[in-house]
Amino acid sequence: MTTVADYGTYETAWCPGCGNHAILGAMKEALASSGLAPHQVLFISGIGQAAKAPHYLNANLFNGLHGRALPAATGAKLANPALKVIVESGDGCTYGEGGNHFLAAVRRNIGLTVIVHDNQVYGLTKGQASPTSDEGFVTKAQPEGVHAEPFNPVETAVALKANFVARGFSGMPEHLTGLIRQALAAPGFALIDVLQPCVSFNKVNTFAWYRQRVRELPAGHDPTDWAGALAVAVRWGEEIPIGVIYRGSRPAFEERVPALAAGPLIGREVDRERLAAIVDHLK
Amino acid sequence: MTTVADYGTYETAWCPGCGNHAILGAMKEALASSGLAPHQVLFISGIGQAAKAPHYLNANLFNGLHGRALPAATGAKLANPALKVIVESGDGCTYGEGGNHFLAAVRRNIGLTVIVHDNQVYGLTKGQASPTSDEGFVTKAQPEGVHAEPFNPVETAVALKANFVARGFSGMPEHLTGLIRQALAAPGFALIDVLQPCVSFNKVNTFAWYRQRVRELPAGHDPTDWAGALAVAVRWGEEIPIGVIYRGSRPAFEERVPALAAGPLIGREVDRERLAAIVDHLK
Amino acid sequence: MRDSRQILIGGEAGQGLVTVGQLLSKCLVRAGWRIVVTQGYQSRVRGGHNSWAIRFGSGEIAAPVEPVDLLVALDQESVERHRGELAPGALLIADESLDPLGLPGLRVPFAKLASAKHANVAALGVAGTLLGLAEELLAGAVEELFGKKGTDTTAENRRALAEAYRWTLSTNTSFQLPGQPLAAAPRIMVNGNESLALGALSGGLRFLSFYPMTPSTSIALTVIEHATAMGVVTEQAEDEIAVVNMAIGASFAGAPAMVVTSGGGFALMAEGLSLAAMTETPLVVVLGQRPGPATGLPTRTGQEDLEFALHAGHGEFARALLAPGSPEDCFAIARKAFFLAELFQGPVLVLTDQFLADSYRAVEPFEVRELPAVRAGFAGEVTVPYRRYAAAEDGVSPRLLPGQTRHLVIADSDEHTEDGHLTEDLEVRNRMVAKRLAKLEGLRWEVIQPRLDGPAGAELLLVCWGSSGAAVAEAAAELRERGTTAAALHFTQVWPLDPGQFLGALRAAKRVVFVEGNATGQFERLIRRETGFEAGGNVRRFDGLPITPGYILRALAAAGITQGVSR
Amino acid sequence: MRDSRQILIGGEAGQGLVTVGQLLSKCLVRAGWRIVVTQGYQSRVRGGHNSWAIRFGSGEIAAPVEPVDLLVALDQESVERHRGELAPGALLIADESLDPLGLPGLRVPFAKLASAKHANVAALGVAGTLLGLAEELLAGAVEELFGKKGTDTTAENRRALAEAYRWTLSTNTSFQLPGQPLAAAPRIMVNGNESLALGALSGGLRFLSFYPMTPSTSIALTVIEHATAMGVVTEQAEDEIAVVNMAIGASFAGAPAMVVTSGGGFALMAEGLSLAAMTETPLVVVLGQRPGPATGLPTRTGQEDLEFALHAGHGEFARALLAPGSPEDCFAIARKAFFLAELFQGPVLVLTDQFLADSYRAVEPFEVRELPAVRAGFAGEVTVPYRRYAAAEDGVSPRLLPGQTRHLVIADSDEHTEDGHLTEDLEVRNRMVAKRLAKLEGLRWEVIQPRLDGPAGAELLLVCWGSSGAAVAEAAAELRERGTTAAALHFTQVWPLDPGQFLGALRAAKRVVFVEGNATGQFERLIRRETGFEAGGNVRRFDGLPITPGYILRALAAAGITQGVSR
Ligand SMILES: Cc1ncc(C[n+]2csc(CCOP(=O)(O)OP(=O)(O)O)c2C)c(N)n1
Ligand SMILES: Cc1ncc(C[n+]2csc(CCOP(=O)(O)OP(=O)(O)O)c2C)c(N)n1
Ligand code: SF4
Ligand code: SF4
Ligand SMILES: [Mg+2]
Ligand SMILES: [Mg+2]
Repeated sequence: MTTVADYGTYETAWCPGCGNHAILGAMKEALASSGLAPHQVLFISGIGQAAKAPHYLNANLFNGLHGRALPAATGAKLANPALKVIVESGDGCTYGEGGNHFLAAVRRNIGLTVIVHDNQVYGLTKGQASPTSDEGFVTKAQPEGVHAEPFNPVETAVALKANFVARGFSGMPEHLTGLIRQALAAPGFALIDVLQPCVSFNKVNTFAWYRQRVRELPAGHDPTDWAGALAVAVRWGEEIPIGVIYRGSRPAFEERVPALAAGPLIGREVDRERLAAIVDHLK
Repeated sequence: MTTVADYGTYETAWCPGCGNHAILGAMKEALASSGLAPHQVLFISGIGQAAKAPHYLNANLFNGLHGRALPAATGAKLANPALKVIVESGDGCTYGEGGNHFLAAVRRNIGLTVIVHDNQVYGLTKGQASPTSDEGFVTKAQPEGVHAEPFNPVETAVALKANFVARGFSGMPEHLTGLIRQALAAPGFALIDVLQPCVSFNKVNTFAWYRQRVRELPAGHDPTDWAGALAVAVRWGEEIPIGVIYRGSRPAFEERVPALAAGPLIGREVDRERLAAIVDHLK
Repeated sequence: MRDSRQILIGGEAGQGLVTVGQLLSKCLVRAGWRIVVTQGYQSRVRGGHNSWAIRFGSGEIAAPVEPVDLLVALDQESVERHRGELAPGALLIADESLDPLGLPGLRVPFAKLASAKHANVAALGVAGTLLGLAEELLAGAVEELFGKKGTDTTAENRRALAEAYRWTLSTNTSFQLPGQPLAAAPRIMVNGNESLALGALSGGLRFLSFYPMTPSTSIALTVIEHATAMGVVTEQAEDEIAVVNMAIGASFAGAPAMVVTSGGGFALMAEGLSLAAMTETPLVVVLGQRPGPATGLPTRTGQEDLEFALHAGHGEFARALLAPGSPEDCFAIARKAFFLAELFQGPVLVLTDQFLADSYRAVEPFEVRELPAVRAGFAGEVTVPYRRYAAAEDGVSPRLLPGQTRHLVIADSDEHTEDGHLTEDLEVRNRMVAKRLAKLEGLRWEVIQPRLDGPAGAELLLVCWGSSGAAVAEAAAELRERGTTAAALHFTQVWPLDPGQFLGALRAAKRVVFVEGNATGQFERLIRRETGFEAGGNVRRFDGLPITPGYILRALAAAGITQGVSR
Repeated sequence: MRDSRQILIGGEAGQGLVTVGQLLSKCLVRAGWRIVVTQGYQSRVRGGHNSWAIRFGSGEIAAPVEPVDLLVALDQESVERHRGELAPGALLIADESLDPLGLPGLRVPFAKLASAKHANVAALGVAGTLLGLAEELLAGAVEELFGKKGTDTTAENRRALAEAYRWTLSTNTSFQLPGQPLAAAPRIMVNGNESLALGALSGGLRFLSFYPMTPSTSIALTVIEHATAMGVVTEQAEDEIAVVNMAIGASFAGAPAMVVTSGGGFALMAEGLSLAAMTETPLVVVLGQRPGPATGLPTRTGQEDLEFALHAGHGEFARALLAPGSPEDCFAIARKAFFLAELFQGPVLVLTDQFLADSYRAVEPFEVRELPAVRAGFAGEVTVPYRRYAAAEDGVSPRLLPGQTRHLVIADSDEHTEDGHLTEDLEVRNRMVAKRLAKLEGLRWEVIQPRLDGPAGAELLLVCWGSSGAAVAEAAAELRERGTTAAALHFTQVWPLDPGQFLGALRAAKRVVFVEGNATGQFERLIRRETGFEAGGNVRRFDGLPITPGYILRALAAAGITQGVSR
């Protein structure tokens, strides 16, 4: 049996009080309680404060480029669908530099568990606006405040029909652990956008700010109703819904690839007879 | 007075029967009837069949890279907001390679008129799936058909609150001319996704296919109602709404940039006294 | 000049010229001829001017040439454009409605021979008859292609062919063939891109990601055609950045991976290249060159991206650059690329170009039954705790695959410790830099020897790389026939270089001229950088057309390096 | 060694060490000292280990050095890490709760001098007192910084300073200063990035796009701070591809444009670079180097991207590569970059690095009142019909701006005709390639002469480029003091090169050693490629720290090139 201890405990490079700590804890809890052993799990991360998270637990890890975790994870999942592939990175990484990959990965409904530490700011580079920064958010790089409409990842993921779309809050780690467990169990693309206060560079969207606004979805919310889910997903501001917002049933991308019907690509022999026939056909 | 003749007539490199021809015609009509002289207009295009369009009329043109028309146009508009900047390119260019820029440009609500020739396929590279290809669309590159959820640009543009979002059809050029005129007059980001049959590589979404499905929005449709517009925008399939789906009233990005309050950046003198004061301040 | 003839079929895009070209080429191959196809097309789907030239003969031909002996003009423009390229005695095949501009040949009443839809097949029939191809041979090829379209079409095609045969024979026209076809074992007809795809499949390719881009798309399409049968996952990604990162992810997880692109797409992959190197992940990148900068001439050929490929990606790391000269090379080099990538755990680049990509040849069938394929990852014992980047003299640490054992595999794009976690320890940094660069030493042991064609110590040594190899060798041979001792030195690997393999040959020659498909002499200056060797002249082409023996000879003569030669 | 002292403040990120460092540096500058700041930090916001070293003196110091004379340790780790760097007679300033490990100095009762929140200011006070800085000077600087925060803080800071002063004086400790400060006109305190931003503003910058990336973000932040006042549009884009394409669009429309990035972001701009060249659009790109590959050591320094910068982008085109050696150079070179970009209508790259970016200096105030700025576009008469790419001997056609006249301006990333429309005419292609490459000739007329420091024909010539210039010059000076005739040759432009400017100097020296911040000797091989010149040795550093005179001297000694020197 896997326990949280199997995932280890490491010193982090994060600021004391940062929302990342609780997400790391919730992740380890969720992994252990899902019965996944470290070697069955592959984390793929980008670059940023959030993206350091998988360095602080025991698992396979490919820590790639800023913004490019999703394509790397897509490739890894397609090479070996037997792996539980988890993408963990920040809002800037996933929705900013990586915005195009986010759209494409959701549309593919590829079997990834995607945990975004959404602090509405670029933390590691010391506080510039991110795509999820609220309009008017002031930073040294945006001294007049952000002019753009914020990107709502949950809305986009529902609109493009990811199989599992949820929002969590670092200030509610048990709730978050539950979400991660469910996401790990869901086939296809699973997104959890996690509200994660950055105590150093986001003095607006603080723990208190989120705590005032987050609302657990009512028991009656039917995540399988797409239109209803979309109506919930567009909400942001004075009330921010958290929980499992949408659950779809599109087949996962990897299940639709004929070459994977025979299992992972790893260690297969080249079928030389078939290849010879292909060559022969060119005569 | 500007007439259609001012915009010239040129031989094109498009296939006979292609939906692009009518879009070119509608564009020239709309420009002329909007009273814009060729030198007041700057086209920015990418690479693809659609992206060739501005070569076939008289206007300023920056024909840039595949997928990168929007950022180039954003830069040009910010340098000189007095120019009427029109982006014209294909679905692959705008929503595929350029997907991240599309999200960002809409969110900025930058004052561009964006005309996308949407043939649901990569035409110039001879028929691969594009982000708007329907699920199951078969090509040589997707022999089992497209597995991804199609990207609905109209929905995304409404969701992210572009100021003007419309869909047109190359088979209804007068309707399209009207849309382009309105888009040219709208402040902020204006998108027209134009259904454009590719007679060479899309044998599914043909003129007949679109003609059967397109539905002009009812007179009662209120484009200023965002939620209602979003509900219309998500529709695709047996019925495809065309017309002006959404009209917002966010300020255009360029209006919010303090440095532009004094007009275009062109030809300004460096304010040396101010600069000297800045240097002095470092003592 | 080697004994050969060239047929050129010219017409608009969309006129079915590729079909005619492909069928005629196939039939020539089946009849026992060697061929060299040169395709010229524009960045449009209909209209414009396209050409499909087939050089054929029974000798060792492998270079594209200019002179045309039989011009099949599907439109008037083709007559006008290509009349200047006709060799003495050349014939024109054209519809009787076209103006032959005084050229000898056949004015064909196509409307009488076949319906407009089948005029192409009739043209094929006329050309085939002149070329002495059996009617059955042509009919067989046509049927293979159109067979599936239903028997009506088949019957009509059959009729068109027969009419064309009859009519052509009735004209009593004869075309002089370049000797006798070969009788040997049947050859396959493949172009550079198909060969590359087949080589990759035989080498163990399991994952291919791409974004369409001329001239490399057809590599992907070839793999896709066989993907299910061969157990390969392919994915058209949202952009080239996704392409390269997907492939790296797949390779990390254990699937030998390749990406195919051209200059602009490759530029977008530069960051990913650096990632592959830093994480020590095997990756094969095919860069099909075309003239730049930017969109440039998207359907033409060039060799302008050597220096870019050599330096693409920030930071310093080892890589190998291979540059096949023929479809046979494409096959072997694609295989080699997979082995090198796996052996040295990093990026290997294959530089091809539009000419080679699209150039069909008659090739001895690849004997794939005995060929080994790469195995991703390390299968032996590892020391515990496992460290992905354990110190290793040659820079190569045992690479386990995630999930295949209980050991954890940790890779990092930051500078990292041996166990793969990010570090800012500057001592570790120094060791890791040395480890990664040590691979260059290993790569040097594997360098493909450049091929010297002609005598050592020649008066004139022509140096070249990649797709121009055959043209340069043929130019040198021609010069030898004319009394100059000339030789050709052809590189199919351009990085790393092992000067011991070639510096002697360069120094032994009286004069060394570099022949390249670019304007700045990129290979020439790479050689100077690496060896200090100064070239004695150069021949450069950058107009988008392939380098031909004739081009080289004319340029050498114009530069006063050889006697003037008209060809 | 030039007479100077070095103070190093060490502590965790988030401990306010940058504030102390900045204030102390400012006060030293105001007191008349020259300074060289070396910042060392990690890729984290809190914790870890950071350092801020200030070398100061009244001579012409400009290089970073290792030995520390005064260590201000804000935590125990700082004592441990830096004790090895202490010069003979060095002092330690640390809280009494820390273990001084036997080092002489002051064990300060910070808790008694100030509340925890103001301990930094107290540390500043202690150090300032030892350095002989007037209490009023320190107080003034502290007030400027914290003033806005309300009078409570100001008062408390004032009190902390006073206490620190009193206490320090009471210890009767003295610190030996490096001579007398300068009395001359007040200098400004700027680092490389700020100078670059100011130079760009003075040169006519109107549009800056960027995506945050260490070490270049602060260039953007400096411009942004003054954007409204100076009439500059700035935009943080969605990614670096957008960054470069936005800037090109803005420049095309008439706003002189610059982008700032580092290796990974630059890699993403490679395609855009090629676009700027093809469309002949002026563009200034600042590449702040840090060690790679991939994410590498994101907060450290290096010179690893020279070859990449030189070849980034597909296809062949002209560009210029500038590499400032000091904040003064940064200012002048940013200006020059704008002029070159406009004059030659294409990309100009400025290579800086983390060390220079963050290194504060005392600099004579830039005299901006008389400086001209670029004017985008051509203001004279054009021939009608206007052709954006009209033939021109020097490759430079009159560039009109769209919408500013009734002429239409048409630019194309495809190969194009003179009027800017796409073409597949291969004759036109040849002319356009020649036109674009002709600019390289013009650029050669504008090359910045490398600076020779020391005698011509020295026994030992140290060659370097970019930010290491001062360290190399100081090493050479030191060698001369020790009796070796040594000289330094420093390039602030690395492409194009004009061998006439330096080949004589290289040949005249008895031995030429290349000093570079990379592992493969990129500049050394560029010089060999361009001139055939063979270096007689090299000093390379790639651990992420700046090249110092001491590092060079030790490396030369270790290589047996000079006598061993301990420093
Ligand atoms: C191509 C590239 N551009 C920029 C950077 C610099 N960079 C590193 S992290 C980061 C932002 C991180 O923001 P986010 O993803 O929100 O993570 P956070 O630090 O807030 O957790 C940036 C811009 C980079 N490493 N690579
Ligand atoms: C970076 C890059 N990748 C790929 C290409 C090749 N390319 C040219 S056009 C095109 C697709 C065009 O599709 P779309 O935008 O839908 O335009 P259409 O031809 O259908 O009008 C592609 C992939 C390119 N020019 N540049
Ligand atoms: S900077 Fe913000 S996100 Fe980063 S560790 Fe600190 S609090 Fe967390
Ligand atoms: S390929 Fe399609 S989109 Fe392109 S011109 Fe032809 S019909 Fe139009
Ligand atoms: Mg963030
Ligand atoms: Mg399209």
